[in-house]
Amino acid sequence: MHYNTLLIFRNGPFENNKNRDCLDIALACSAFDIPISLLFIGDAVLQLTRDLESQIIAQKNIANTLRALEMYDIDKIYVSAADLSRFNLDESSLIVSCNILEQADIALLIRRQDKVINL
Amino acid sequence: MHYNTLLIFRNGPFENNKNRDCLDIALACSAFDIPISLLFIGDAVLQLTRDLESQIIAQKNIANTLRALEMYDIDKIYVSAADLSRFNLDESSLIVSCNILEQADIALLIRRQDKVINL
Amino acid sequence: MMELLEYETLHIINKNPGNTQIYADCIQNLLEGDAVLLIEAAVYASCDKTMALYFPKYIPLYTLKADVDARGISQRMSDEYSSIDDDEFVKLCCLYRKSISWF
Amino acid sequence: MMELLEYETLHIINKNPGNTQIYADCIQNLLEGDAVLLIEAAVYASCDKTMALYFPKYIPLYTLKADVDARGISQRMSDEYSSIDDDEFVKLCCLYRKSISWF
Amino acid sequence: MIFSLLIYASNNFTQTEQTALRFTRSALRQGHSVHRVFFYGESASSASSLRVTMRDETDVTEQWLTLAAAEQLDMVVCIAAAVRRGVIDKQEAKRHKKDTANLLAGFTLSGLGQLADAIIHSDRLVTFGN
Amino acid sequence: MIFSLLIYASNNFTQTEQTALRFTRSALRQGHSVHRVFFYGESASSASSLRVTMRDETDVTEQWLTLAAAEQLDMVVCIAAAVRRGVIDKQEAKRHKKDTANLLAGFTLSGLGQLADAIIHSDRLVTFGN
Repeated sequence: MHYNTLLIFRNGPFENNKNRDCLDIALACSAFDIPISLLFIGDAVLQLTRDLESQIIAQKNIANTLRALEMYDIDKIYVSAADLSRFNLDESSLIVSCNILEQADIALLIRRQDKVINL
Repeated sequence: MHYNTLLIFRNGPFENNKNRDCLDIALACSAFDIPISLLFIGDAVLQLTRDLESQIIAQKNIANTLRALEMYDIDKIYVSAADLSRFNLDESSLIVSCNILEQADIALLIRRQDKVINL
Repeated sequence: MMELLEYETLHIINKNPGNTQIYADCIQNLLEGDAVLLIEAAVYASCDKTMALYFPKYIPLYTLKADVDARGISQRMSDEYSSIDDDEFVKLCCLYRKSISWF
Repeated sequence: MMELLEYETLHIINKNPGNTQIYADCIQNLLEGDAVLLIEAAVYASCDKTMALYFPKYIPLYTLKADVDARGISQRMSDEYSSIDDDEFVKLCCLYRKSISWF
Repeated sequence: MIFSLLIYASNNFTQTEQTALRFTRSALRQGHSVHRVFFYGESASSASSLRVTMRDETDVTEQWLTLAAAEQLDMVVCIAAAVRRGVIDKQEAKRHKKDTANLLAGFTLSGLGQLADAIIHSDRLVTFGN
Repeated sequence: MIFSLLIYASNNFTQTEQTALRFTRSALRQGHSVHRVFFYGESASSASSLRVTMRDETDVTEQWLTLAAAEQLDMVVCIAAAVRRGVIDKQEAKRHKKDTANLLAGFTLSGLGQLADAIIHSDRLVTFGN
């Protein structure tokens, strides 16, 4: 079987549970040695920014889990360049080190996968 | 207290339970003699068309409830003219008799209300 | 002739600006005397300069402070918006004759 | 150089065309060799002549027959789309190397 | 002023109930009264006694119950929405031949008439949904 | 071919599970195998034994159970998603000190490892969500 797996994050922080649920899938896949990549597009790029203060609205912050991804050897994290610039963000605004991709490369990243989960 | 109440329907048929839930509110309000109006905008105008075949996808059809509204003296049913024409529909395509409103009149209808429920 | 009231409908939006249909539905139904309050994910709309242009100039625009702060965007909010706390949210609901939630 | 395969990704959309962000996200990532299948509320997109123009010409477009029939729109579907039944849906999933669901 | 709240949100949108809770607290703090909080649609599942909140998360239902106890809040869950989602009191358990009930004490199951009543008896109806 | 399904949809979107069910039936009818159906997120609530389906509605969960029994389908509900929504088996009831369990027989609670396993052991993973 082929199982290079991509997890696509598309939702803004605190919007719903999808980013957290997707991140939990990432951790489980990693424990099973599935080669995974994480892609953040649209509002999900905001999930990676430093200045989220989840306690103000009594929501769970997944920043700690995101920061811990490296420990799980999850280092293929990709972010849409277009969406970063749409929100006036750059690499220095992000809490994890990411590969910033132009749209054409995002499409190629998706093509390379065997399985895609896109919550 | 003032309680002229408007229920706004915005969802297409079978999309989720919102139209059904909103219709159940209408029936309950009517039983309590609350003066209510129903407004169908956007994809919800499709909910009023004749040619839905819910059994094909094992979903509940609320057409019978819509047809029964008259029996409950719910006759203030308004539909967006712009959305009807967007789907190439007219009054003859609909299963209930409606007042077809231009956008400016929809805004005035909303203004006249004391309470609005917009699922 | 419709009676002119000063504080009519408070429109509350809680979806992010990517939900264009919701914003269009709300904006189309704004009349003078109405106001718009952005809460939860909708506060991101306040960072978007072009978004503010879609709202008629005569409509007061508010954001809910807790949501702005939680998302760390208070510095990026357009000038058109005033940030209000929970108590002011309740006060707006009292001031305006009714509210409509768009979600 | 990327290996050219004939049947790559089947993109499955199930939201109505009012969800513009979802369609944009999907369309931006279409490459030659991909296909699009509209199911559930997404079949309404097939009635929208302008919508078909957004999809690249080289992308095969499908609708799920049960959803088209349930919504009574088989007569209004644009020529660009082929309507398929559940068995053909499964066959498409076998034919294409992987699927992505956009919701 | 007399407020009533209509809550209509999936559990997947955890912020909605939290916003509604803050609104309710603020209204009460300012001396307003809250006639009723009506849980409809997916929000009915909040009233299940079998839910478990993770250690690192806020249990918004517990916060509702605390506030309701302190302020005599009337928290009504739509009965049709509830039974459809497996939230039932003893009476519904009996009616539908289920061997257990799981409605949290502090919530009441009732019909949409309670929402209609809230529309009639409140100055303002504010919806928190998703 | 070996399929696995990921189901991730709120109960408010009743069509999603129905589409997934039709897909599964068709795949099996065509001689494919279905390695696992994994219920995640809001879909976990489908596995509650306390849910009641109205007379004029289709009970999609019952249809899943019938199909699963006939075809030895492995229907796994994500344990974290389930306990958060008040769907628990006997073991979880004990662990969280709840006096009753409500997981429908025919479903198994397990971790996301079962989804990872499905990714590894299936030719195709198809997601039905909302």
